[in-house]
Amino acid sequence: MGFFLEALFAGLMSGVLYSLVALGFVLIFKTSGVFNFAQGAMVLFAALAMARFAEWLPQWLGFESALLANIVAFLIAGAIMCVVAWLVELLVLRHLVNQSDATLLMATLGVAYFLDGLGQSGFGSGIYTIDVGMPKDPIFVLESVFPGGILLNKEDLIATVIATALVGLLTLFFMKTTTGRALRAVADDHQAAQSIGIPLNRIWVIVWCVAGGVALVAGVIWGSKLGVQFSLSTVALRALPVIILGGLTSIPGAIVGGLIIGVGEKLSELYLGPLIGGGIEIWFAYVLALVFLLFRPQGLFGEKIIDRV
Amino acid sequence: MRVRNALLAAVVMTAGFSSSLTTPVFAQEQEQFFPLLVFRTGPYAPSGVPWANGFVDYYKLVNARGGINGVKAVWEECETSYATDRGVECYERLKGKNGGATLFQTMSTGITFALTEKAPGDKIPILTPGYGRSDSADGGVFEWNFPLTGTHAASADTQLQYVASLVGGLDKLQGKKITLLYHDSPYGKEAIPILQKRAEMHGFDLSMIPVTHPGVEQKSAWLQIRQNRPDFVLLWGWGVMNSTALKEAQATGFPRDKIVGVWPSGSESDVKGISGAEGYSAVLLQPGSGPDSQVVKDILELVHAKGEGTGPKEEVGEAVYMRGVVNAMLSVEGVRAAQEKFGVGKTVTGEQARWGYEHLDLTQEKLDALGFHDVMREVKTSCADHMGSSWARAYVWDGTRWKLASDTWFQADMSILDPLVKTSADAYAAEKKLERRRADDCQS
Amino acid sequence: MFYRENGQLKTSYQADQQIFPIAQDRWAIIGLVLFAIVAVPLLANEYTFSAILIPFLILSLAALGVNILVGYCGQISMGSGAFMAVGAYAAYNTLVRIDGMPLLLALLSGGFFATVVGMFFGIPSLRVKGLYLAVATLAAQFLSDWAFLRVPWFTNNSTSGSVMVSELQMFSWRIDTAVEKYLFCLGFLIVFAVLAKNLVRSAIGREWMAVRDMDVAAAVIGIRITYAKLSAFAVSSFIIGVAGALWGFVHLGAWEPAAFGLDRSFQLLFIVIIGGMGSIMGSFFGAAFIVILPIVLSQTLPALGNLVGFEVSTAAISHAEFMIFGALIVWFLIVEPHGLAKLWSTGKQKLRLWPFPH
Amino acid sequence: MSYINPVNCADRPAGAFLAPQEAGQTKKIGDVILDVRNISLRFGGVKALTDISFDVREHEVRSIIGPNGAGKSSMLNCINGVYAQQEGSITFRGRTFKHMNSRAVAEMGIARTFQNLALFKGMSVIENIMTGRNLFMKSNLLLQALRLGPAGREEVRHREFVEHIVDFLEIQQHRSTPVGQLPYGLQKRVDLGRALAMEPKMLLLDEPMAGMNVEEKQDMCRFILDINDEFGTTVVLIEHDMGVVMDISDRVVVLDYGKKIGDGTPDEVRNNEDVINAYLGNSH
Repeated sequence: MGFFLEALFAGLMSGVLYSLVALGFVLIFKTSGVFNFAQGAMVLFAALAMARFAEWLPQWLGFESALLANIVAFLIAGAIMCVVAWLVELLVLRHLVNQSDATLLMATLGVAYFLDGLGQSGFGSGIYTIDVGMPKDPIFVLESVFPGGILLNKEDLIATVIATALVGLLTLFFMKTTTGRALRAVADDHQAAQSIGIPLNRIWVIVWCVAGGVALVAGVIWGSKLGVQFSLSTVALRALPVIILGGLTSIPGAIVGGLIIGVGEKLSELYLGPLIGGGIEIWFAYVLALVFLLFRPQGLFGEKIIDRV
Repeated sequence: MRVRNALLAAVVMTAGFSSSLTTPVFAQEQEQFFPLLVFRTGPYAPSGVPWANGFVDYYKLVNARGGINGVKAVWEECETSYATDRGVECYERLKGKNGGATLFQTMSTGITFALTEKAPGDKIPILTPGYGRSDSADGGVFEWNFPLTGTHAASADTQLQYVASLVGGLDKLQGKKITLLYHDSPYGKEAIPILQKRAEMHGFDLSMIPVTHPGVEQKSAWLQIRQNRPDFVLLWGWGVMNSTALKEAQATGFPRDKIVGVWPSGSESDVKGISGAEGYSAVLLQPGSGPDSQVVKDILELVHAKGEGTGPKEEVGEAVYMRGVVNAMLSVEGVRAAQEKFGVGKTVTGEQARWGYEHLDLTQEKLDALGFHDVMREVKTSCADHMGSSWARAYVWDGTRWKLASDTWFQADMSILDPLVKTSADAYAAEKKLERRRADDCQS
Repeated sequence: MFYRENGQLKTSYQADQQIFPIAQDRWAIIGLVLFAIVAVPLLANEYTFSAILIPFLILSLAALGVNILVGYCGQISMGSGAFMAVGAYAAYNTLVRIDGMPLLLALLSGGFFATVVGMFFGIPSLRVKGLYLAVATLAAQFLSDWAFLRVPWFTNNSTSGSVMVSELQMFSWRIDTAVEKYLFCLGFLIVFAVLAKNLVRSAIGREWMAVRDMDVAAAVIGIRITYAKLSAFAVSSFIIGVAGALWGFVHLGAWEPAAFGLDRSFQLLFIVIIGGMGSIMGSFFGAAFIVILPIVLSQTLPALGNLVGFEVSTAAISHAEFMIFGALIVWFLIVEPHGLAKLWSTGKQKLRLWPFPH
Repeated sequence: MSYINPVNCADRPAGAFLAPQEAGQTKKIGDVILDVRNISLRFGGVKALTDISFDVREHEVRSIIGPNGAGKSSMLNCINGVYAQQEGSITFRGRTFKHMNSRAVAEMGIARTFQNLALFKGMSVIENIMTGRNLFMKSNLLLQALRLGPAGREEVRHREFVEHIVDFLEIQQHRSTPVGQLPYGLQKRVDLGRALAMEPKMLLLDEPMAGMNVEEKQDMCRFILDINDEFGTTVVLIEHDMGVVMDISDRVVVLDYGKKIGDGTPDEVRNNEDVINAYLGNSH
């Protein structure tokens, strides 16, 4: 039982991070109809920028404070992600308006490759650390109830809090601000939004910028846990089943889907894995999403698609 | 489809172009070509970059010291990204260049498997010092493979011996729980047979947890470990998998001094800057980390001081860097041995080099003279034994550097290794319909 | 001027329905095939065979399969690598487990098993479309990565998980040298290219394209969507499976699941995008491009670097390759969604009118 | 009601590729061939069709009219099996169905053109029309791949048939043009051609003249009447151009907001109060 709870918590905590990456997907898909395969590459790119600037800034400017370095690096990385967003809109999206979903998907695959190459050539291909002072050691709770207690990870807990706060902030931003309303309008109907004077191109830049910010936060959390390295971009592959499960257009779907996938893959690996050889979590998440898809093709909270002829 | 005409023409032109590009500038000099299959990008780049730099720096050192009896070492890198098909392409690209490849060092177990099928036909030896396929230690079957200084099987055996030394002897392993956490690839799996054999012999409980490429997702693995509470975790990671393992170990509160790695898990890039890595130990088939060795001093003085260093100065002497240096040294010494038979001061062919690798006799004096004192111990190969030796030492990471855990040199127990190697090699020979080499073949 | 179809009047529908209705095209293609069979073996060196031509042929074959599914039937697949893997491992198992199994049959059985698996993973396509399907096919990819690593039976219990094929022999022909391997692959490619071309210009090909272009309308005119989609998955997987078997048997010789990973799936998709979706010839263009570009880059970038006195490292080349591929994908999608094949046919159209462009 | 652009449908040369289905030259209205009973269709909470019933007799031209969003296309979609109605049944030539299956509908001889062009954009004119023949093509995959014997002959035979349609629709010079490059009016013809290739007993035409100029409308009108007259093909027509509808229809159904508000001959419908209100009320 204690082990089950541990697995459950571990699943929930990685689920929150999946949700965060999935959120980036959903934001972009909702407003621009683009299934952004480059989200993972953006996570890597943002994390690389953050890690390297936090390392370089003190050297260049000759100050000591790690805190200052981290803050400035975070801001720089955020700014870089917005530049990336602007370039993606200017060079890619603008020219692919009204193209099929598949074309857009493949275009973002191209963007992903480009960012992977650019990130590595600009920032290096080693393992870099992001040290934002996250505690690394575990805590044990309920030691009186279970032998050895339940392992919880402080870092994961903090990450969960940050991720939850970010999700809350984004929801507020969407619901309460003018920009957020414009974004929602665009999501509902491109043409109608455009006809009442919402500039589509600017909206896209903003939303890609926000998604870049989400990628940055995800990258920092992940990078702090595991180190910043090329493989970080594959994290996006783990978030794909999440949006399939949650529905491409639903923010609650991304959150709930993330938790389901996180818990599902941990439990499957720990309980089913040993029986059939282990290492099953990545495909299990996909198969879970796939089976789900067969019964509900639009996902948990997605909108039903009606063909019109 | 007529475009294929033009295309073929383009291909032919490209090929011609490429060969004209690489025509040696020093045509009058004797040259020995060492192709390098490197991986400086991708998830394994953290291990691959210093490894490759060690290679290149040593070849530069050889030339600075006057070449191989006057023969200049030339080399060319080809990026494999640690992918097998890329490796095969690189092999094909480099094998005929610069007068022909002396040998290939694959730097990857997967590529080794693929090239083992190709190299004999091209008469090019394959060096896999410390890695490669474990059964290729049997020179009777694997005429062209040279897993000098040890294989993964030897790694596993020495690693286990070290663990045994921690608990007070092999007989004390009885009833202990040991978990193998391995990279799910040919490399990681090479450890399994020998550990299973040992588990049977000594009565410890061996459980195995595979980690999927590239190895960034290990939460479940470490929860399993926490649940099983093994006495030791044997870490067979690669690239980013290693640092992730140590971080997850800390996150699940598993004591790092109970984690023992092998050489691919024992480089500085795996542990540097990771708060939880302190106390982690690794058994490294020679070499280990050697910042104080003579060869490192020479490289710094003759290569880096002249501004010709390949990578950053700081990495010179790191464990994986040293591996590159030693690998390069072995490739050069084989050529030197071959020169003694086929003509000193002359370029040797791949076939001649093979003879050199099979008759390698690097005594401690020779090694010391080359600057490898306290970096590695003697290697002596023969027709039957393509490994030469399997010396290994254990190191502990103290937070800033790899420190020798003890002065003990471990060596794989050949009475255990040999039958496994032979069985596997025979199976290979049967599948390939190969004849085991006869004694007279060995004389040549 | 010489590329002119004037005077070539078709007197029967048969004549009009030929693969290459224009005589010059027909002769050119016959010439090219002859050139590939006769002249290339005399001209090319071993490196060209092993590192360029053989991978080119096999990847063309695989891309042909992917193109049928993605380009003709409009079902995005990101799991092509998995079907290659199934082909390779199935062929391997048939070969080693059944005594006296002829090579040709083993390779085809690779295709057969890939077909079975492909159709299985095609089932979601009946329920989900577009993006959802793309993600669903990833499931095939990850499942195959796992299965061939973790189920020892598939690798004949090889301890390392790596399998190898010792010798290739078809009837009494021992396929040993690079030239022979090249001819062997070329044979496969020619046969499959002709068959695929026949399919796409037949009823089934029109059904695939109909499903791709407008599936509701296709259903209304009586096309069975299920049959069309599943047959596209089947045919495509068969070809991809055979290509996978060839990749393992002929090109690599020994392989592990990583040889057919996600990167391979993406690579095949890129070949199809760059070469031209919905074009048999595009598969060849794309494969040639993707095989040659990295080689050209690794040759020319250092030379270019030297010109400006800048040392280009191996890593930089590899990163540049990533960036160039990424940029090219986007460029093609924006500027020429039908890829190199379209550029080629535009060029041909111009040639038709040359030298009188108006 | 608007009577702009009166279209003259009188002049009609014949095409002779379709075998007249029955008696031929003189048009006589037959028995009920299609009977739609109490159809209701909902999307979530939106009612697209409510309790619609009407019938179509053999050889007649039956029009469905109504303002935008009245549910006309949804009605055809139910007949074609694109949508599955929640309630009601459809009877075609004596067989009654709760839901239609697209393939079965096509096999029974119901063909369809689409309101918003639903041509296969990546294919040429000939190929588009050939897809309509797929229903009759029997050779299996392997034969098609080898293109040997029966498969090759089959291909030629159907190609011949398609050429007749091409002649009939007067689009000979566009044969191998990708349909996406054709002007709108010609695309509509190809759409019709594709439906004709199915040798339908009943043709469902969803706004075949929308967006056309007068000449194009005249041509299209002529084609429809030819088909109906010469071969006795039953036609169900959705059209906004009242001139055309009143001119060529035998009977007309009027839908508004998913409900049937009128049914009868053109004259009856023209004088129906509800119909007038619906049209004027919607300021059409």
